[in-house]
Parts: sequence; C-alpha cells; structure tokens
Amino acid sequence: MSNNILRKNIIDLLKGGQRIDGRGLDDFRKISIQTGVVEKAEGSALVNIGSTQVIVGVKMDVGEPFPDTPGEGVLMTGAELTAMSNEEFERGPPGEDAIEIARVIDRTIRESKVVPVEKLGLDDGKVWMVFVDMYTMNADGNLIDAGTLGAMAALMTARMPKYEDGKVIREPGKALPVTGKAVAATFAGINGHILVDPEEREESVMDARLTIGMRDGKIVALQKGGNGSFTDEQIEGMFDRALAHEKKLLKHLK
Amino acid sequence: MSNNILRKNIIDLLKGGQRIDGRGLDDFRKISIQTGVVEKAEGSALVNIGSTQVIVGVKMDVGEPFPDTPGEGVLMTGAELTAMSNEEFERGPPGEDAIEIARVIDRTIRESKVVPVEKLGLDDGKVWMVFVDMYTMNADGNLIDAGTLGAMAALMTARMPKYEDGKVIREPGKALPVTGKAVAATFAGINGHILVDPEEREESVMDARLTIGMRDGKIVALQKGGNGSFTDEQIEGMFDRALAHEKKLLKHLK
Amino acid sequence: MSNNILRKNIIDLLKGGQRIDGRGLDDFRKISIQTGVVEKAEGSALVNIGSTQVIVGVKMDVGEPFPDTPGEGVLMTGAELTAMSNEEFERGPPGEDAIEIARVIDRTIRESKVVPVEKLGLDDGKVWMVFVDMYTMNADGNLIDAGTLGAMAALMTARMPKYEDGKVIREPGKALPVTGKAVAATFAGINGHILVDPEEREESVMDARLTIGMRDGKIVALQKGGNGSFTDEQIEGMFDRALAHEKKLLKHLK
Amino acid sequence: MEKPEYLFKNGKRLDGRKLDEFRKMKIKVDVIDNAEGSAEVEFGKTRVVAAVYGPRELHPKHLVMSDRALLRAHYDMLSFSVEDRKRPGPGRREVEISKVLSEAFRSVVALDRFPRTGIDVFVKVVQADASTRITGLNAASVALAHAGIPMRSMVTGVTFGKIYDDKGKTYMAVDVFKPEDQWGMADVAYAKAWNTGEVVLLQMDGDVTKEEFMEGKKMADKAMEYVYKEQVKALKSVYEVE
Amino acid sequence: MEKPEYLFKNGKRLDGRKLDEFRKMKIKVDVIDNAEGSAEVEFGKTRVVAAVYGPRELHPKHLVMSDRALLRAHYDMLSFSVEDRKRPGPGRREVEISKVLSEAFRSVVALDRFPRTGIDVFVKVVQADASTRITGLNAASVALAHAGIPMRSMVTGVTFGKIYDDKGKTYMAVDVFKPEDQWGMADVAYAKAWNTGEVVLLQMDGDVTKEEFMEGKKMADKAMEYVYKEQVKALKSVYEVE
Amino acid sequence: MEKPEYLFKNGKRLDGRKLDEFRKMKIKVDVIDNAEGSAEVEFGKTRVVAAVYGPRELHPKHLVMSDRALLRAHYDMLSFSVEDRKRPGPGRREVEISKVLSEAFRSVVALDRFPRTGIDVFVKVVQADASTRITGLNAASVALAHAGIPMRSMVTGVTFGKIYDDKGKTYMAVDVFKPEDQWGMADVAYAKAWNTGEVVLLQMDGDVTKEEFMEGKKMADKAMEYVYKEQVKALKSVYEVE
Repeated sequence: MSNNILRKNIIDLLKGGQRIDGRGLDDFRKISIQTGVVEKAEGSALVNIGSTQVIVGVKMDVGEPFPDTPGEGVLMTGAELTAMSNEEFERGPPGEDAIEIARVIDRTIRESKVVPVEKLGLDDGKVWMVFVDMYTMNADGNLIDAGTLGAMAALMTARMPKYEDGKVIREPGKALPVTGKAVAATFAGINGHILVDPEEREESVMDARLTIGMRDGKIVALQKGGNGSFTDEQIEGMFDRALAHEKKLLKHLK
Repeated sequence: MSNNILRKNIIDLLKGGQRIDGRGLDDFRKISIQTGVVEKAEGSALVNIGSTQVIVGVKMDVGEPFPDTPGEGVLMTGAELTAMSNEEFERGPPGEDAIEIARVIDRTIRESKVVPVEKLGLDDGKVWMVFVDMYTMNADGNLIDAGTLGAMAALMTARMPKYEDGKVIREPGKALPVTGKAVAATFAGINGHILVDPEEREESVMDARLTIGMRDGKIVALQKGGNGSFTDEQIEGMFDRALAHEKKLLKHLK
Repeated sequence: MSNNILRKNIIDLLKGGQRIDGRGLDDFRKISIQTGVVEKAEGSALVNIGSTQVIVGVKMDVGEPFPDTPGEGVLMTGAELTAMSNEEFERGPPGEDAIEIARVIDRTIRESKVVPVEKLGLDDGKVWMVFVDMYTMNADGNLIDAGTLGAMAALMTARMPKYEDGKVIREPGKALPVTGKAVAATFAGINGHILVDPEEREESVMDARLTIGMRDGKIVALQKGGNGSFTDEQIEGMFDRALAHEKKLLKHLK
Repeated sequence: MEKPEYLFKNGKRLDGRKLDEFRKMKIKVDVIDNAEGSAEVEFGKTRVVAAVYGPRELHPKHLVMSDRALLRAHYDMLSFSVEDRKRPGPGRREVEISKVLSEAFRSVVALDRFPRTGIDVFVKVVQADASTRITGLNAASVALAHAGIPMRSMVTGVTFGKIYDDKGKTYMAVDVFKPEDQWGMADVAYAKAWNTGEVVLLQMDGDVTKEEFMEGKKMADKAMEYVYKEQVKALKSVYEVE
Repeated sequence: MEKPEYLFKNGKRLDGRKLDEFRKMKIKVDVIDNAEGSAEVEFGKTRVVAAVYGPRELHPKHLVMSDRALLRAHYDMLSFSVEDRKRPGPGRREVEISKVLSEAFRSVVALDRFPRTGIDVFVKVVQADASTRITGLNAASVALAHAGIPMRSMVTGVTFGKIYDDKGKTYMAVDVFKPEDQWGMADVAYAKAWNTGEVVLLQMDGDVTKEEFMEGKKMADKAMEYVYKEQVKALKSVYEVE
Repeated sequence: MEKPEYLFKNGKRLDGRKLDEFRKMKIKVDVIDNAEGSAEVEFGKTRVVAAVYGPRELHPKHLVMSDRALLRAHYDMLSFSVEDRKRPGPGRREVEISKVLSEAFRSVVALDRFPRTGIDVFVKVVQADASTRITGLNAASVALAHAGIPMRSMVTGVTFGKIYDDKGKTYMAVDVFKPEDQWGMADVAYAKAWNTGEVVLLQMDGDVTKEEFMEGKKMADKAMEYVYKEQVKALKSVYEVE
C-alpha cells in the first residue's frame, strides 16, 4: 500500500475517532515487561508494546570521570535499530534516527535524575560507567517509549559488579541505586488528530511527533520530531494526556 | 562558463599582462586581519584576502608528549574546507585538498620555529598541546596563504590557560610564546604566466601552484601543487617575488 | 577466460589427475623463504610459494595486558591484501577475506603456543605486544599457508627491543622466545577432487577450502572456507595428507 | 566552575538581564559571498553563521525525491567555539540537532516547488554561549529568505529556562546563556513558523511542572516577536541596499 | 576466574553433563513479527535469535548477481550478552563468523531460484555461554525454513571440544560451554547439511590428534541428530498452529 | 637517539658519503607478476616497490573523465618499515604524499590516450631510511614505463638537504638519509620530467636562503642524471631479457 493511500485511510478512520488497529486515540497498546532476561547483563529488560519489542541491557565498568564532573559516574545510552527488527532498517553505524532515539531516552533518564550519578564515584578517583544499550527486536513504532521503559526496568533491577584492588569483579553485588521512576509518552499528530503510542503505520504517515518524558508529575524532557508542526493547543493537550498516562506506565515498573 | 572557455579568457588577458579581476601579476588582493574574534578560543583570527575569508582558532590542552620528543609541546594543525564556504566543497571527513592545505600551513609554522615547542613542557612530564584549526568561511582561492596568516595571527595573540594540580584552568594566562613571524606566498602558473595570490577562477584553470613559506628572508617551506610543472627559471623567479612579498605580508601581522 | 570455462577446463584436467600448472594433486609449488629482509622490523620474512609472494614483519611494543590475562604478552596478527598484489584486490580497510586470512594465520600461531606469551610480561605490569603483519606482494593463491610460513619465519628470527626505565629502546636485543614450529596446509575441493596449495585460478573455481594448522603432528587449527562443502571422507583424507606435508613444510623453517 | 548560589537575585540574572530580557542581538545578512543566502546571528556571545546552497542537484541519488526537494540542515561547531576543544566533525549531539533543525524548516519551505533537488542549510557555531541551535535556526531562517527560497513563513526561535534565586525560589527566563544552561533546572529550545504560530521545534531538558512550562512559553512567545522583527529588519536592510 | 583443576570428573562435566550430552536446548520459531522467518535457539545459557529477510532487492547494486541470490549472514552480539561489555558494531571476529555462516548456507539454499536478489540472515547473540556461532547457525537454519526459502536440506551444527580431568587425562565432549571453551584444549564448530551429510562449516582452535578429532566428530555426528530433530519439531509446531 | 654534534666532518657525511654522493642505488624491474608494470628501488636502506595497474575501468563512476584517464598514486608504508610500528592504512601524511606523487606524473603520462579509464600506481615503502617518496617516485616512473604506458619523459627525482659540521658551518647535500632528515636544517624532495627539465614535484621542510637552495638544486640536477641513467639501464635490462 502506498504511503499516500495509507495516510488517506488512516485519516478517514481518525475522522470517525478510530485508529487503524481499532484503538482509541488515547490508548496505548498492550505493554509487558520482563526483567532479568540476560543473566550476563548487570540488568536487563524485554519490553513489548503491542508487537514492538525491544531489549535493553545495563553493563557497568570502571573508568575516568568527565573532567568537569569529578567523582560522578557516567551514564551512556545507546540504541541500535537492528536490521533484524524491520525491513526498512539498514546495517551499519547508527543513523540519525537511532541517534535521536538514544538521546531522547537518555534525556528522560538523565534529567529525571533517577540514577544518582554522584553516588557512583570510587575511592581511587575512578567512577562507574553505566552503559544502557537498547536493541530493537521487532520494530513496530513508538520505540522511544518502549526504550525508556526498558532502560528504567533494566536500571531498577541492575546489580552492580564489585570493585576490588582496581579490578572489576563480575559477581552481582548490591543493587544499582535508583531513586525514582521516569517514563515517556509519545504522541503523533496526523492531520490535526493527536494519538498516543503510534504504531509503525501511523508513524509512517504522521506529520509530527512529540515525546514527553516525565517523573513525579513533572516534565523532564521534550522532543518534537517529524517534518510537521503542532499548535499551542495541541501541545498543552498532550501535556495533560501524558501526565495522565504517567501513572499507568509506572504500573508496569513493578 | 565552462572551464575551457574560462581558461582561454584568462590566458588571453594574461598575454596582455592582465588578470581577470584587474590585478597585476604580482598583486595580492586586499588583506585584512582581525584578531580576538572568538573569546572562547585561546587565540583567534579572521583573515580576508579579497573575498576569501578564513577563521583560525588556537585551543590548548595538556597531554602526553611524543615519545621521541619528551618535554616538548605538540603543535597540531587542521583545516576544514567547509561545505558552507564554496559550492564545490563537500561535507565529510577532510579530503586530500584539506589535508594538503593543513599540512602546508603546518609546515611553515613548524619549520619556521616561531612557536618554541621546547618551552611548552610541564613539570609533571606532560606538555601543552596546541591545536590550530582553520575553517574556510568563504573560499575564493589561495587558502594556504590566508590560513598561514590566520594561524600566525591567532598564535601571536593567544593567551595560555593555566595548569594547576594536573588540571587545565580555562582563564587567559600569559601569552603563548611566539618568537617570530612566518608567512607564505602562493603562486599559480597558467600557460607560462606566473601570478601571485590566485583567486578561485585562476586556481580552477592553473597548471601548477607553488607555495613558499618564509621567515626572516629565508625559505622554510615549499609545496608544489597541481597537475602541471614549473621551469627552473620560474621557480627562481617565484623565490625572488615571494621574498619581496614577505615584508608586505608581515605588515598585516601587527 | 570466463570462470565457467576455466572451471570446466580445470575439472577436465583433474579427471585425468592433472592440474592446470602441471602439478600433481598433492604437490605444493616451489617454496622459498628469506628472513631478515627488513632491518627496521624486529623480524621479517619474504615467502614465495610459486608466484605467490608475501612479506611478513614483526614489530614489538610495550603496552597493557588484557585484563583477563595479566602478565601475558599480546600477539596480534594483521593481513593486508594489497591492491598492488592482484588486480582484483581493492584499496581500503581490510575486507572479510583479509580478516579471515589474518585470523586463520593467528589461530595456527596462537593455538600452537609457539610463542610463550606468558614469558612476555614485564616487571612494571606492562607486557610486550607482538604485532605480526602480513602484506601480499603478489597474490596467486594460498595466502594462508604463505602467511603462516612467513609469520613463523619472522617470529623465529625476531630480536626483541630493549626495555629500560619504562622506555622501549630499539636496538636488537635477545631473540624472541619461540618454542616450536607451526605450519598450515590448505586444500581446495573442486568437483570432488582435493588438491593442496591451490593457485589463484584454482581458488577462483573451487567449491570449498580447508586449512589445517599443525604442530608436532597434531592439529591446532581448522578453517573451512568457500561456498561449497566437503564429505567426511574428504576431511579425513585431508588430515592425512596435511600431516604428511607438515614435515616438508617444516624443512623450510631452517 | 562551581555551581553558583543563585542565577537570579534582586530582579537580575547573572548578566544583569531581567527574566524576559534578551541578550544583545545582532543579525547580519549576506556574510558569505559564495552562498545563495547567508546570515550571522549573535545572541550575546553566542555567534552562529548560516549559509544556504540550492535548490541544486542532490547526491547521493537514492535520496532524490520525485515530488519535492530534500532540505537538510547541517549543524556543527568550530573546534574552538567552546571552552574545551571540540573534536572536528559532527558527533551524536550534532547529528541530533541537525535533524531537528531540518525538520523545523521542512513544513515551512515550499519544497514541492523544487522536485528532485537538494537544499543545504549549513549552520556553524563560531562561538557558543548556550542557545546555539536556536541562534542557528534564526540565522538559517534569514539565510533561506536571503537565498530567495519561498517559505510560508519566517521561522523564529527562542530558548527559555528555569533558574533559581538564593532562596531556592525558581523563575522562568528567556534566552538562556551558559551558566543558566549549565546550572538551571530546565532548558527549552522552541521555534515557530511566525505567520501561523505552528510549533516547528521543541526540545527540553530539565524538570518543570506543566504550569512552569506554560509560563515560560508565554514569555517566549512574546520574546519571539522581538526576534522576528530583528530578522525582518535585517533582511530589509539588505534588500534596500541591493 | 582461575583455570579449574579439571573440567571432567567422575563421569561428569562441570555442569553435570556426560561427555556426549547436550545442554538443555530450546527452539522457538516465529519470534520476530516483521521478518519473513525467525527463530530463537537456546543451548543452555547461550541464546541466539535469527531472522531472515528476502529474497529482496539488493544494495549496493554492484553486489547483484545475474544468476542467483546473494545470501549474507550478519552475526553480531548484543553489547550486554557477555561479561565485559562488547562495543556495539561488528569487529573482526564478527566479520569472520558472518563469513563462515554465510558460506555454510550458500550451497544448501536454492539461490539460483532468486536471481538478482539478496537474502539477509541476521544472527544476534542475546546471551553468550560459548557455541554462539553454532547456536546461531541452528537458529538461522530454522529461520530460513520458516521463511519458506527452499533448501536442499536443513543445516545443523554442534560444537565439540577436548577437556581434561584431575589426572590430566583428556576427553572429547560435545556442546562446549564457557569454561570448556576457555580452558579446554580444543574447540570445534561443525555443521552439516543434514540430508546429504556434507560438511558446510568447520572451524577449530586447539590441539588434537587426528584420532581425537575423529572421536569427537563421531560424538558430534550422533548429537547432531538430536539437534536436527529439535529443529524439525519446532518447525512443525509452528506450521500446525498456523 | 640524541642530536649528533655534526652531520658532516672531514669531507664526509655520517655514512661516509661526500656531499654530492648518492647512496648505493639498485633498481629491479618486473618484481610483481600480476601487475602490468612494477619496479623496486633501493636508495641505501630505503626500499620501495611500485606497481602499475591500468588503464582499466575506474570506480567509483563519478571520478570518470570523458577526455582522459585518471592517474592516482597510492603511497603507503608497511607497518614494520619504520622504527615504531606504523598503524596500517594511510594517514594524513600518506594522503598528502599520494597527492603530490599523482600530480608529478599527470602532466607527463599521455592520459588523453585512455579516456574514461583509471591508472593506479601503488607505492609501498618496504623499508624507510628517509627519501621514501622520491625513491617511490623513481620506482613508479620505471613501473609506468615497464607497463608500457606512454610518457613524454621519464620522471626522475632526488632529495637534497642542509647539514652541519662540528663548527656549525652548513652544507647542502644530496640524497638525504635518516639522521640528515631528522637532524638536518632542510629536506627537499625534488623531481623533474627528464626530457624537458620541467619540475613536477617540489616540497621542502626547513630553513634555507635562496642561495643555499639554488646550490642544493644544482647538485641535485647533476645527481638526477645518475638516477635517470640507472632507471633507463634497469628498463633496458628487462627488455633485453624479455
């Protein structure tokens, strides 16, 4: 189906308040999260939102702090849109989509301060590096919200390695300190309609996208994407809807 | 205008001793240099030669010396032929033209020994790294001479950061030691005519190019470029003309 | 000659027990090895197998051990299929063929334990890094066996630099410890015929390839290559033939 | 630099500005001879140059679209535009900013008028004192207009943030500069298509309530008019001269 | 971890297995919705997912072959599938394994039925406890069948190795796991086209006599039947459901 | 190595040569079977191999020129050709040298006879003891002739430098070797199209007066004849044999 026809079909449905998979405009697809799925990882989670599936893992290592934040741990978030997970994705180094997704997930985790990096310093001046890597297993839209849930779940269940005499000992030690929970809700704008948790067909025809990262009823990150635009009213509406979703999303994080 | 017609026009003019923009064969275009144009840089300069404009900045950092020159600072010169500055330039990592230009500028600065690298060692065995980076803002020929003037002006006005307890403190400290002034003069050979400071149209049809780096009436660097050649007489002639230009170029360096 | 015609010709000859260059199925081409060909290298060898020529050099440096093998030296093997050595080879970073060849050579050297890496630690916790690099000079098939002979010969004649006060002194010191000799024999399968030491024309039409790395009558490495397959009987047959070749190959290593 | 005790005190920000006050702003048009359009914009010490090339042939071929032009923004920083030297070449941050800048212009520029071509918008940060992407967006907008490329509207942006005083009270403030970017509690990049009021760029890092955000956005909407007028003034000046 | 005193004692390997015993094996088909075919295989703690796309248009064009499809396997490991984080992106090891996996399938898949196309087989190691390439090969084989791509035979692989007991005596053992891979004296990856018995993949690191190798190979050939049956069973289960 | 007290004393350079004396030179033609033309040149311990392929199809296509061939020289060093291992692959230095070598041949080779093709000249430094680019140029020149590619002239190069004695007096000297390259006051790479005397390559690092340069150049021009004759001799020997 060409993109133009798909867009027309989707818009026709939206005019009647319907989505292509039968959901309401403010409905997420079914979410499930499974943690501890990779024993070798310090923490891991497999997240499904509808048929979108991502796996997120946390690995920790010891390294040098950034010069301007001595004594603070370093949090790094990566994302690979694997060619395995969608016909459209290509092999090779991360493209602009993967980079944006990783940086938006990173932004919500980082700005929500759920990982107290100031507690991740070590006695010898070194610090813990926390690598959070997401891989798409099946990509069917809304990778940011899935990745954010996965990152959060992996961090919350991560157990730190030990560090003795300048060496990392890979035995699960105490839990990684995590002081709260952050989630993200992403909306697509299609011909004036605003719908949450777009699946891939919706993303392929949307005008614009807004991701809202949240913690404790506050907004910690925003990212508008897509070639189109939003009105002031639409943005305010998405804030209200996102904050209502926050509670529901948090239920999936234990 | 095709390159062949342009070349024919330029040669016809040269037969009458004229250049396409009205200059004489031994005339540089108007030169202006403005220093301190980027406060965040340790030193900086904006150089115009006619409508060619380049910006050069100096940043300093502390690092390890090369193993064969302990105690000596490290001078690194880079050049980016920005896609912004000329329709023909492409984005991406430096190509052979950018690399050659950077290396020829580097050669004049380095071989003239105007920066006494042996004074850039630090007590703890580390040394100052001096990064000189040129960016083209508008590229209309003779980027090497413009870049050399810019590098020289940026170095001469650079103020070193401080270094305390193994940390670089980014407050302007004492002046970077600079013990002399080096300049370069570039000539183009077009069908047997030799002209200084080629503009872009001249470069696009030239047979060969010779850059002569100088300090104190001596030659410190040479680089022949282009697919053509020079005669022995032409080379000797360019030496004489270059050394005469040296004094004029130096006037622009305060 | 198209590949199909070449393949047909080669198979027709093989049916009569003959090879395209007149050899028997179990004959290596003429082998010669010259060591000490590059004075600047710690060890070096130029190997000819027929008109295949490769040069292998050993350089040593001091570096950090791998975290899981403290006190052990590090052996690294690289291979460049130079564009100079064959019309079909392209410039650029190593492709999958070069990577496979380097890794198979590495496997024979490493698994045969001829270089006792545990003796290459240094008092200050650092270790010797041994870089073995192969370059093809003229590529006419069977690069793995040639490279393995070259690596072995270069290692056996390598003299270590000195290491004093944390500095590498590039004067030939004592011999690199080498405790044995490993060699490899490579077979090609073409339409059911198995022939040793394939030249390039044979490789271009072969179904599959098996490299057998050996030390002291034992098998230390195996690598099947090519899009085709071998039968169980063919594999057992190649083992017997390879072990018979081992002795002959060893004669070329002094 | 240590975290300061306050970013706002006695009605003044660290550089003396009021909450809704802009840094000194300068817009210069036609700063790069070779480009079809160009502009330099300064917001205080932040200085960004933008240049436009195209519509022109597009490489590589597989990017060509039969029904419109591909507009791409390319954001980068000079290595010496920041305190610690930036390694030359775009990193992940630059890739992301280039993407959001590209997207900010695509619904505004009449791309369907130039099928099968490319329009390149180069954005180089000459000196960085926060708000570089928005300064670059404002420069790019002027450069596109200067290049004579048809747009439904000028695109105009401002940043706003959340800062604190010595009592711990917080305030929204427009046009964030470096210490506010580094130590403030939120940092928003925000841009609109002026004629229609559509939001074409929106990014935030930080921690705000919806109400705080809306308050800052209101200030920003007002400040945007000032920026827009400066953009128009700069463009007019060049067309009067030409 | 220090080298253990033995890898085999009292008839048992470190994880309690006998020499010819497989780790617990699981095969799941159809694990990736978007792929034409997919499978997840577990050999003990080693877990690998494979997905097949194609036959489809092939890029870049210069790889296109007029008489058949180009089949390429792409092996990679998740960064957190191993003890020490693996840097994302394929390194030299991954390039080599991708090559031998590609070659293992090329004589078995009916590539001449799909001229000018590409068939991509993605193999991602989710968790690594040795034998990852063979686990991936078995998964890829099932995924190709699940994708309905015609093959002369299922491709089936096992690993075998050489381990030692506390007296220094050595033994051949099938389905190598991590300590045996790391501390054992040999490690063989071995795969056949099941229907014809042709060896399509063979790699070894180590130190064995010909006799030892042959003994291990015999055990492996027997073990292969078990793996093959599991492959078939998994495929059947999915076709019965569908 | 410490800077030596002198590079010249009692009429002798550190390796015993006079100022205008060449190191032992060897030229071997036809050293790479697969190439259309090839040569190995030794200047003392500096040893360089050059090989020529083409005229042949040129990739990528956008480099093709409708009126002539594209000649490209590709200079590189073996990793073990120098004291400290060189990382494999061309760096900035190699890119620059490849460019000046390419340019040295482009006006001499009859490129217009082979439109739309590429001619590749590979130059590999096997052992480096200074003057590697000029040694490579001399090898490339012979390799091009050996490949039967029509040239207006042989291209011939020498290096010269400025060295000092124990009294601090300076001298010009031809065919620079490592200590003179490293410690001398100037280092010139210089090449001509022999038949016409045109200068096709000229690079210098150092510090010389015009007069010193001219003096060195005069010595070099004389030395060049020697190199040229060796080039011709080597070529003749191969054609007599063939």
